[in-house]
Amino acid sequence: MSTRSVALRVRATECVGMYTLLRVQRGPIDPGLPGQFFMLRAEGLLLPRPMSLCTAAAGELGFLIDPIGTGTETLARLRRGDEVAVLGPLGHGFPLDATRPVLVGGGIGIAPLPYLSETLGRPPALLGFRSDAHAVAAELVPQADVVIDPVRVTEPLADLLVASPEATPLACGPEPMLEAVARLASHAWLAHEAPMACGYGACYGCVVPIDGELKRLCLEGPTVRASRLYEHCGDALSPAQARTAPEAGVAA
Amino acid sequence: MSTRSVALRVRATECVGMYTLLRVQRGPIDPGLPGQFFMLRAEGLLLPRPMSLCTAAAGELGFLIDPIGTGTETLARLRRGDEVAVLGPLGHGFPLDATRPVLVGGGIGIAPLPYLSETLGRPPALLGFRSDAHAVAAELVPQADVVIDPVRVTEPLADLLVASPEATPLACGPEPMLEAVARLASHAWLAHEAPMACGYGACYGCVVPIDGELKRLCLEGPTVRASRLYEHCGDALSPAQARTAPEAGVAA
Amino acid sequence: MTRILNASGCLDALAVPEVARSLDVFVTKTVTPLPRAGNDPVRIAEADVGMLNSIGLANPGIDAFVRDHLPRIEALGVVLWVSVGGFSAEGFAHCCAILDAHASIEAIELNVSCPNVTAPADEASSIVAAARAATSKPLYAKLSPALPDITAVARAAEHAGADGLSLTNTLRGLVLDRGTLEPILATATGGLSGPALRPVALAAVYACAQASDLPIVGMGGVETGEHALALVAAGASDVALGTVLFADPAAAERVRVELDASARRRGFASTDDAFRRAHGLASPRPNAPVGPQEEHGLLPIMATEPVSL
Amino acid sequence: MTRILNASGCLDALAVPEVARSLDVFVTKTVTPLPRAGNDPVRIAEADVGMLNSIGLANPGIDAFVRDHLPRIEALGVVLWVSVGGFSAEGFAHCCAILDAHASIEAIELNVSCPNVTAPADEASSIVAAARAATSKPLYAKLSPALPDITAVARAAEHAGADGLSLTNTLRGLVLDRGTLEPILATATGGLSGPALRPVALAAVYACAQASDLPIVGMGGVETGEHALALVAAGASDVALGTVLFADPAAAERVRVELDASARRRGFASTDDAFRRAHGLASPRPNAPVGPQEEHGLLPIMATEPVSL
Ligand SMILES: Cc1cc2nc3c(=O)[nH]c(=O)nc-3n(C[C@H](O)[C@H](O)[C@H](O)COP(=O)(O)OP(=O)(O)OC[C@H]3O[C@@H](n4cnc5c(N)ncnc54)[C@H](O)[C@@H]3O)c2cc1C
Ligand SMILES: Cc1cc2nc3c(=O)[nH]c(=O)nc-3n(C[C@H](O)[C@H](O)[C@H](O)COP(=O)(O)OP(=O)(O)OC[C@H]3O[C@@H](n4cnc5c(N)ncnc54)[C@H](O)[C@@H]3O)c2cc1C
Ligand SMILES: Cc1cc2nc3c(=O)[nH]c(=O)nc-3n(C[C@H](O)[C@H](O)[C@H](O)COP(=O)(O)O)c2cc1C
Ligand SMILES: Cc1cc2nc3c(=O)[nH]c(=O)nc-3n(C[C@H](O)[C@H](O)[C@H](O)COP(=O)(O)O)c2cc1C
Ligand code: FES
Ligand code: FES
Repeated sequence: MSTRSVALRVRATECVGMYTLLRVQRGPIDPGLPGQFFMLRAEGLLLPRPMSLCTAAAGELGFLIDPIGTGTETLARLRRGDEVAVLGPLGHGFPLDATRPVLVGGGIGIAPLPYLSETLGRPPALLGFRSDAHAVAAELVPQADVVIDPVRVTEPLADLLVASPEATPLACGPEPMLEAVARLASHAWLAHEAPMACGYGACYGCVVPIDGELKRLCLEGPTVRASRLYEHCGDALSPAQARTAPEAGVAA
Repeated sequence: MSTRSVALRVRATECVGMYTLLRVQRGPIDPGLPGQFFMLRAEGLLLPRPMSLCTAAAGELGFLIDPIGTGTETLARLRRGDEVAVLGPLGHGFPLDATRPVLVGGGIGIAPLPYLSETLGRPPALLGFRSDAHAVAAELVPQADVVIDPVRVTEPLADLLVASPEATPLACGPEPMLEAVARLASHAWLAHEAPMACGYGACYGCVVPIDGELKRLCLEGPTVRASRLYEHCGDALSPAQARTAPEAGVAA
Repeated sequence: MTRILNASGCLDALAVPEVARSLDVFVTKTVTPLPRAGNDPVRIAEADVGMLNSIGLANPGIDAFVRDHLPRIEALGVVLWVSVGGFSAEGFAHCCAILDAHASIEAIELNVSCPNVTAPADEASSIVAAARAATSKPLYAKLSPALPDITAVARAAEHAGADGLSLTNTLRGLVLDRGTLEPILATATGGLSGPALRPVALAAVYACAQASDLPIVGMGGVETGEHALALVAAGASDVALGTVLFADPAAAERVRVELDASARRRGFASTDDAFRRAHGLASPRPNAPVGPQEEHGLLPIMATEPVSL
Repeated sequence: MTRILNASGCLDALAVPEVARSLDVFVTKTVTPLPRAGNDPVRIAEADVGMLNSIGLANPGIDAFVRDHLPRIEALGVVLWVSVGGFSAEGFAHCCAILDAHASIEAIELNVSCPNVTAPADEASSIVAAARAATSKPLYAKLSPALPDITAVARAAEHAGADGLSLTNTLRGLVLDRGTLEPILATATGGLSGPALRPVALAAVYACAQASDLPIVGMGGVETGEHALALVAAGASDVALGTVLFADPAAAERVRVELDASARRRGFASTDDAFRRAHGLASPRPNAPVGPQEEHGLLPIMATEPVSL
């Protein structure tokens, strides 16, 4: 793990639907594995913010940002030439040897999927968005089937799992979506989220229940096997039940 | 007194020797009388800083700034188009009906003198500076005789007062200089300084001993008759004594 | 309706009547039994996230205040609160007894928390009790945030007869001269106000609103309507402006407009909604989507259009 | 020589050994007699001039600490202080007695000031006395800045046998969600650290340095060498880094270099000069003109040259 943050220049910021793709010069930084994350900090922020690596074009790091608060807005407002402090790669990425991987993304949860898709050779992907405007970001993920609210991404996933139960969902999205994915497949891998102050195990701020105990997500995750996060997952519901259950995932 | 600060655009900042002349669009602001001051605030400052009006060209307010700390550095770094919040004019200016006025300035204390000189029809002026580089600012004051450290501005002033004892020094400069001027002429008017948080009587931060009591300089001054500031002034020393007394003013 | 006050010691109504009139309530600088010259200068300094002051309760004393100042303040036609200080419960009571006779005074704020004079925080309840016995006017106890448990003091003040709380006074802070490393204030340390105080005052208001039923005047680093709304959500009935007035004497008007806009943008019918929301008391009505926040430019606290008065 | 420590709770040496090794002393997160899961999430939030945390002393408890963690920390070869917490004087003493047997521990910090658990501030002196009886290791009492008179507590700790002071812990603060106005932390209020704490910690260090002869570890909002030098001038022998480590894990090295440069720029032969200057104790030697300050760019706490480890 790198423990030195590096000041890098912004190359460009691009609108991708409702999100912003922040493209930063790569400098000496290793892009790491898909699902790993970086802590990003810009002028005006005391704390850095965790961001998944979205794209890894040569010489570049790309981050897809949903501007939902002060930190993400500040990062999304950066312009070419601005500096951003980058620390990483941090945490654990998705498994790259999963059987028949299927990428599942909800809203800004698609952030790690473009890099993951490239790395895995463009496996099938299911993406859910809350509006057409948000769904523009699906262009970043090859081979993606897209659903829009009120359709939920777990509906096509349930169908897919009926057809090939051995497929492994690699999912990132809002908590209710992750929980619904877990109900469908206890062997799924979920990229979880939590507010993080440091990203490298120093602050104990990012704990979530893992294996039934509060553990630091930045060290244990952010990708975690579904069965470690949710007690009643997998076979608790048949795919068919899951599709119609009221608590099934929303495409946020 | 105006109690509404106005956001004005910077027109230009110019180097004048070691000082910076900040030229701001005048907007709806009244330039007031020479010796009055304005509170200036720029991005990054919590509190505004008091500044004398230096020049009053048409449509413009000019402030001469000595960058000695965070506030003055921030103001001196402003660039064309930046915004600065301006409150004023505040306080009391120099008397404009003084008998045979002679302007006396030490260092950044020359700030109010260009506007004062214009208003009074270019009376004689005596300016002291700590170096040739600082003395460049003398170009802003017409009819100025300049001395450089270790010569003190009170030396030519003492000579002048011997020649015309009825002349009224209108002085601005560092405290030791003001005290030395007061010793030479109790009828002098002195523009005094103190840290100010508000400039309009709200904070009680700017008190100095006036008439033997701590009074708010922003309301009583900043120009005050020498005899109100210093107990033993005027005739306490003859001009000749003053010239050689060790505590005579320094040209800071 | 949330009222906007000035924080005690941050405005002289006689110097700027129009600013005093722009407030819903004018609060005087703290008045003590005897006149006080205050501390020697330097008395103020900007810290990087706030300001320090060591004014030291400079004031003319209660007798001169009532004789010389009060009639002139009365002539301004503002709603008036008088802040009272003292160095013993009797000192406070003495001032309250004198002020009790003046119908022009709506309420008395008891400054039991000035960090620039010996702080009688432990004695808050005996001070409130003594003041209570001396006047029938509403009494607001102004507390320090530098207490291990501010709610205990708030409750003690309530039991002793306070009608409200003013939260908070300043924290003790220090700023050194950047060049020489000497303390800038003549007293070395002084009271820290402004932005650094904001999250601390907010916590104090929140905790005291849960611990006591007294109305609260919230203050500490308020610069915008959003800051004021946060205090209201935390539990303040009214909001006072201190440090911000030094940079922006017209702040009261501006904050009032921004406060209304901030509440409206969230779909709150009244500021009570904000309080209920923050305290999880009841599910507030479905709130309109919160649009982009007030955008503050370079100079958040300035009028955007040049205006002069 | 001013040493650079981490602030307790702001670094896990086992997660990042190289960061722990960049410090002169590694201080553990507070260890309590029994294991604690800590508070529910959300536990951290950025405030506009600081950060809030409500970790709630999550730790494995003294027995698991000594059994599982200590041997692994010892293997890192760092100078080690252990921070101890408890909910009674006996709790503190119990931990100290256990730690006393471990030669690898240079000193014990007594956290008598965590704002996220019931704060036993009044009992500081009985805690120190009980700990004193339980160990011969140097004891640093870590105090809260939220005290009406921190010097009284510092003196009490000194008389009870403390060998040093750690100043300061966090203030209590609150941040509301900008959109919903609900508290962000699950516990509502939490400990405020970072820039807002800086002038408060500086005042605490200054006051305690005048009131007591104990060495002081200064902390609170230190981001740069200038901030560290200010603490040293105010009276700190050593300086600890907390919040800044979250943004800049390499801060220790950087601050050490900047601190030396800051002292040298002022012509100080040693950091003692800075202390004497701030306290007006002796006229320091003629100091070189102070040139322009460290210029911090957009991102003050980043390495200027891209470097990776
Ligand atoms: C490992 C990891 C990887 C991430 N990758 C990305 C990414 O690639 N792109 C991206 O846009 N975001 C990503 N996030 C989420 C992002 O870090 C947060 O949205 C950001 O930290 C919020 O900071 P803020 O200051 O903008 O919002 P805040 O002001 O902190 O919060 C604004 C509002 O959003 C809520 N909120 C805070 N964090 C989250 C969250 N994680 N999810 C939902 N609501 C939240 C808050 O409670 C609050 O109501 C990632 C998070 C983690 C832990
Ligand atoms: C009525 C009035 C008019 C003024 N007009 C001008 C002007 O036209 N041009 C101009 O450059 N300045 C002027 N000043 C002084 C100017 O306001 C101060 O230099 C400024 O406020 C200092 O702020 P700072 O943040 O830069 O320095 P700080 O960081 O506050 O101080 C830096 C150092 O300078 C010292 N210091 C602070 N104030 C003064 C002071 N007034 N004189 C000397 N040392 C000080 C401090 O103690 C400290 O050591 C005026 C002051 C007053 C009261
Ligand atoms: C210059 C100054 C003087 C003050 N004088 C008093 C006072 O006399 N009495 C009092 O109760 N509080 C006094 N205060 C504290 C304020 O009333 C207020 O509690 C504090 O400044 C926090 O609010 P703010 O952050 O908005 O300034 C003073 C504050 C300042 C800055
Ligand atoms: C996330 C976090 C956890 C903390 N945990 C502890 C702790 O366990 N024990 C303790 O004594 N102080 C703890 N503190 C307080 C710090 O040690 C330090 O006193 C405080 O943060 C001020 O320093 P700073 O402003 O540099 O962060 C913690 C602070 C933070 C931010
Ligand atoms: S983010 Fe700090 S410990 Fe995980
Ligand atoms: S500067 Fe505030 S009272 Fe004079």
